[in-house]
Amino acid sequence: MSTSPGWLVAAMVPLLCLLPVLWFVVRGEPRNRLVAQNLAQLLTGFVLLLTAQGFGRSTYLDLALVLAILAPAGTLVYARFLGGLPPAPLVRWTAVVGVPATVLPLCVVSGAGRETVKLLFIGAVLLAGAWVTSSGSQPSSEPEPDGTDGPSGSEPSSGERAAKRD
Amino acid sequence: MTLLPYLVAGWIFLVGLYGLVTSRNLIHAVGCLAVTQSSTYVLLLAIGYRDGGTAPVFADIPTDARVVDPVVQALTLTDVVVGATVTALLLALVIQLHKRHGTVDPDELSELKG
Amino acid sequence: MTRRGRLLLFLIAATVTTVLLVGAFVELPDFGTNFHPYGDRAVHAALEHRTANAVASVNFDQRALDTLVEETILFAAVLGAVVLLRQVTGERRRPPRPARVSPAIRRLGVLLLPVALLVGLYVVAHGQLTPGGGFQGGVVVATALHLLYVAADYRALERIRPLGPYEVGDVVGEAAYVVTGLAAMLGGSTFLANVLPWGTLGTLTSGGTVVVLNAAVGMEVACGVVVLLATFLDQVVEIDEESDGARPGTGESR
Amino acid sequence: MTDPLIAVALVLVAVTATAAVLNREPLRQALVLSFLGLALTLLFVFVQAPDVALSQLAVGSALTPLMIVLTVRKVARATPARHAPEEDDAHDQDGEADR
Amino acid sequence: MNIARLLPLVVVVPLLGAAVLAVGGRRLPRIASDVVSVAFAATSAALALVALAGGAHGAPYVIDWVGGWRPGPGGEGVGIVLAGDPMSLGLTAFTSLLVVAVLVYSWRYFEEPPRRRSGSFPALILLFQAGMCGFCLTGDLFNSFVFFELMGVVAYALTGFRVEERRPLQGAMAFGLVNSLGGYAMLLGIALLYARTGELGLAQIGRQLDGRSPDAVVLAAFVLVSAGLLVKAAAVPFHFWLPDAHAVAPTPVCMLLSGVMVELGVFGVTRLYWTVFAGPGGVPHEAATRTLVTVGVLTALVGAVMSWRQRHLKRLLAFSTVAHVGLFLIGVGVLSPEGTAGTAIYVLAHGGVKAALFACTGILLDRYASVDEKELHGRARELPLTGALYMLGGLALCGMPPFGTSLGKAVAEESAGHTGHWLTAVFVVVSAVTGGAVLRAGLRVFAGTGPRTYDDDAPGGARVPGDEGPETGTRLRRIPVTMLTVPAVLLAAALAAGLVPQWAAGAGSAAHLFAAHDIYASAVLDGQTAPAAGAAPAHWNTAGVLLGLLSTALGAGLAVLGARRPRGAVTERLLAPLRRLQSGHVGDYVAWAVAGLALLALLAAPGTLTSP
Repeated sequence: MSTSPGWLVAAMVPLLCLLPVLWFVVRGEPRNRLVAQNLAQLLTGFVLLLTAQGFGRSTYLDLALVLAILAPAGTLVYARFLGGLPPAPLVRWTAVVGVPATVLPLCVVSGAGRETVKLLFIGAVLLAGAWVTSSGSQPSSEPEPDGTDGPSGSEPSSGERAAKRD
Repeated sequence: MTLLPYLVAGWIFLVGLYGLVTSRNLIHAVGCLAVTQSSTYVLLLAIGYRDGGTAPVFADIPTDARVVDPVVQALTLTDVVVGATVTALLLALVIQLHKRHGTVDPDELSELKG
Repeated sequence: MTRRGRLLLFLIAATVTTVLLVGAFVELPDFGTNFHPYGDRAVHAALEHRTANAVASVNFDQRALDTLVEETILFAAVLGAVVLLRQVTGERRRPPRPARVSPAIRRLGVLLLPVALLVGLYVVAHGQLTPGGGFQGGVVVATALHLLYVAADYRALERIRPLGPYEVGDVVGEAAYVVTGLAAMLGGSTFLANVLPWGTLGTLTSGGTVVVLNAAVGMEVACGVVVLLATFLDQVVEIDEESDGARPGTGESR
Repeated sequence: MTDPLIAVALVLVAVTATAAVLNREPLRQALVLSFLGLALTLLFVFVQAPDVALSQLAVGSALTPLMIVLTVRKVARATPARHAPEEDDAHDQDGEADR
Repeated sequence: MNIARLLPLVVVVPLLGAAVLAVGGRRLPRIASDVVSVAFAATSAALALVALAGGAHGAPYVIDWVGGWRPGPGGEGVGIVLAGDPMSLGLTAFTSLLVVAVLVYSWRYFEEPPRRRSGSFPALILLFQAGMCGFCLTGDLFNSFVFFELMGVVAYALTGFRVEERRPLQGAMAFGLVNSLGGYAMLLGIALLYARTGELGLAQIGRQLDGRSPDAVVLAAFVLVSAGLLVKAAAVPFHFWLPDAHAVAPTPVCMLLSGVMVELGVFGVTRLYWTVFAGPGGVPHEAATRTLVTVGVLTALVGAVMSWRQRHLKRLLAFSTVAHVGLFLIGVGVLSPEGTAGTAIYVLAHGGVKAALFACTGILLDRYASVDEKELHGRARELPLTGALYMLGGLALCGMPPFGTSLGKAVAEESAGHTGHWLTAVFVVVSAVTGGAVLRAGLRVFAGTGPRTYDDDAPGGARVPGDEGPETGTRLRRIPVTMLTVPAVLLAAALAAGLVPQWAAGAGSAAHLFAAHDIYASAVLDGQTAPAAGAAPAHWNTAGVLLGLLSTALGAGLAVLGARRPRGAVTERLLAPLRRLQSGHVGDYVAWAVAGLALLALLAAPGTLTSP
């Protein structure tokens, strides 16, 4: 368990990226807030992966694992109640570039073994979650009573609209 | 760095209180309460930190490793649970409050006076 | 008080409080201090009881009473929330309508649900070894079930979530914790004593009662959080007030 | 290298907490709280408290904001006309219609 | 079996009961869940009494290290200790007995419980009992925080139990927000103490502090932890939540909140001071006395004045609780064993009397769907028995000998008089005014004294008639025997507290042990038997009896005057600002709580920071 500063320095990159993302969560346009939140979860995942290696503690990977699983669930639930999730190329590209860029070097360092399997798995879940949530689903306009529509119920047309866009 | 974590904890506590005092919406107030509570997490964990220490989890490190204080972590865990439950209960109250009063603005909820 | 008066009072009081806190912080041991007498003893005690995760040892062994009360708080809060959010006279239920979900999301949900459940159980089971434990794992399991809500709709969720068993599970988890503690007493030891064999450090069965208590907490938290979220979701999705107010007499006059 | 990480995380936490308090619209606040949960998670990892980080991740960034969102939904739905604090939501829908 | 082993059971038995009810309540008929709940509560009470009796012989401390984590020779351990001394055991037993009384009283309550959940109300009460008993018994600071939160969470839910009504929710909300804040302040203080001493046990922290001189950390910790506990105790200016919550909570819950939970806050502050801060490295006695007595006097006066102003009976009783908490704070704040002994008796008797008064008010509410003094004017003439109990309670609250309230007041005020003679006057005036307020309302309601209507548009009474639903589902036509027996028994207990010499003697020696910093530490950590205390038992004396009679006469006089005369416009105007502070606005309450934090800091700082 020796700390390797290199990985910690690398972790600084996504960590510092969180600051502008925070700005978007706080001040961004309403529909971008959820995207920013989604991005923040992805970046947090990177930091967790990198620091687990940096601190030399493979057990910390559990955190990244749990985050990878909870993140899409959280985002989608919010999307349902907050009124939809616009397509987010930024999230998608961050995931497509960032996940391999983070996971693969980590795999190389940790060599073949359980840890690598875990890393690859976390990477896959992160990527899949980000891919789906960034593809711009519109569960908001589904005709569910818990959507954003008033108590009078929603017009079915909005649901059809959503279906068409899929 | 010797003071920063403590000061941050103090800042969060006070800023949460500020939010509670000036809140115009009880849901927002409950959120501010959650913020206030996070000051206790930060303070507790800052107190338990040890320079160069690692987590007191001996699954993958030797048993004589330099570790941080596990006690504050256990306390904080308890605290996190307490916070979540209090939040849940207060939000349940807010929902019913809104049903009966039609508002969640404390300025308009002033039946219990004098 | 007027809004300004309130703010003024707060600002004056907060200034004094700031002085109080900063004064104390300056005299505290520095951040990163080596002075942790209790912590050192706790680590020692954890290793003595062959519990690799010292935090779990503090939570479920050395200070097991704290955790018992903590779980009781959760239990009470769930009970309280269910009571507070009960369906009262004048409210009706309406069936949730089906939702349309994009196929990608549906696939993701279907894929993630079993994975998430497994991860949750893994976090509970390894509580005495790695970071995590009954509470964290329980929340993950509970959240995992709600993936079904995301992937399908509320009716699908309700089908796998008949609330009765979860309510019972919540109670059983709480009772199991208490009974484990009492069993130690019946065995001639003190309440919540770690009387089971401690095993070998680093194995899944090490830690004695830590494993049992961990599982009890995991069960209680998972069930409790499911019930808690269900009461909130019920309010949002199903329960409807007939009119804006409540029953006549207490009714809304605004 | 741990200290700079902790320092950055502390600043992040302090700023997020302030933002969470100053965001007076509950829906928006719920998202900021969720972000605060993530920031606290990172801070806890950096001060070597993975157990706490894990529960903060589950509770702070998922459970608590979710309950707040549900409450806001319930409250907003029950008062259609009078209190419509969800102007942001309206924006959301508008935004969607635009697309 | 060793008696100490029983100690955790006092807390655990109600927990089990709650679990049984939470599951069984879905199937069991109403009567069965009532019987089950009473059985569990009574078992816990019996266990507490056994421990108390066992502790009385020889070793007064009953110590149990939970999980068997007994500390090493230097007192260095990792476990949590449950430490029952006569004071905490006595309070535990009292709490449990009051819970039994409340459960019996509420047999007829909530005819329409939540569907399939007839067990949830008694289950919550049992959880409340577990929280309170644990809070009394624990010897660990963080553990006491957890029990504090348990009490809180259950109490918020119980306060808002009647969700069909408008006001309970609001009271519960203010209660929840302010109390949670208090809890977090307490936790910050605990963290500071942990940073300073590296310990969490009360005895260990106290011992560690002994070895050093006080500094800003100790001061801040004292202020923060005390603030948390004083929020629970509803001391001014942390008190605003109490009337809002107590006026609206279901009556059986009020009996517990006013009768014992609030007093536990005072107990907590006192226990904390003596075990942790009373040593040379803590807060000096003068500073502590200055803090507690100042806050106590403020609390007593505000509570008395406000209670006189109320016409909503439950709110009146709630403010009277505030006033009495002030007196208790003065009693323990003078930091003498005698003051503590007097306060102990006072707390017990007051708990009985206040619960009995709430019980009588509950009968009115369930019969007339109102507890408004003006609305009920003369209507309760048909309830002579309830009226008699109510008036007796009012007289006891004034401090009429030979009630325990009178004995406790006499002993406490004598001790307080050594610190300042004017404190004695505070005791007399405050108990006369709050008792007088209760009596005045009683005269109007049960005897129809005074004009039927009078000009009054106090906001406290600005209410739509009949908007207060009875808590029994339908209005009661006949008063159930249990609802009358319970207040009668409670009043009898309050009487016994003044008459049974053994109780007074017990309180004397209990207080002697309670107010002893070193004895506690060595009993808990070194297992040393405490030296037989040569404490003077609390006893009646002429001055005390005379002062008791004086305050009773004053109270009765005020009551008759107040009942006959409409109130004067001048006093109204004088009191208006005070009333306006009780605004029902949570933002105000939080601001005042922070102000209270500042006040405590300013009061405790001189002496703590400058002492050598």
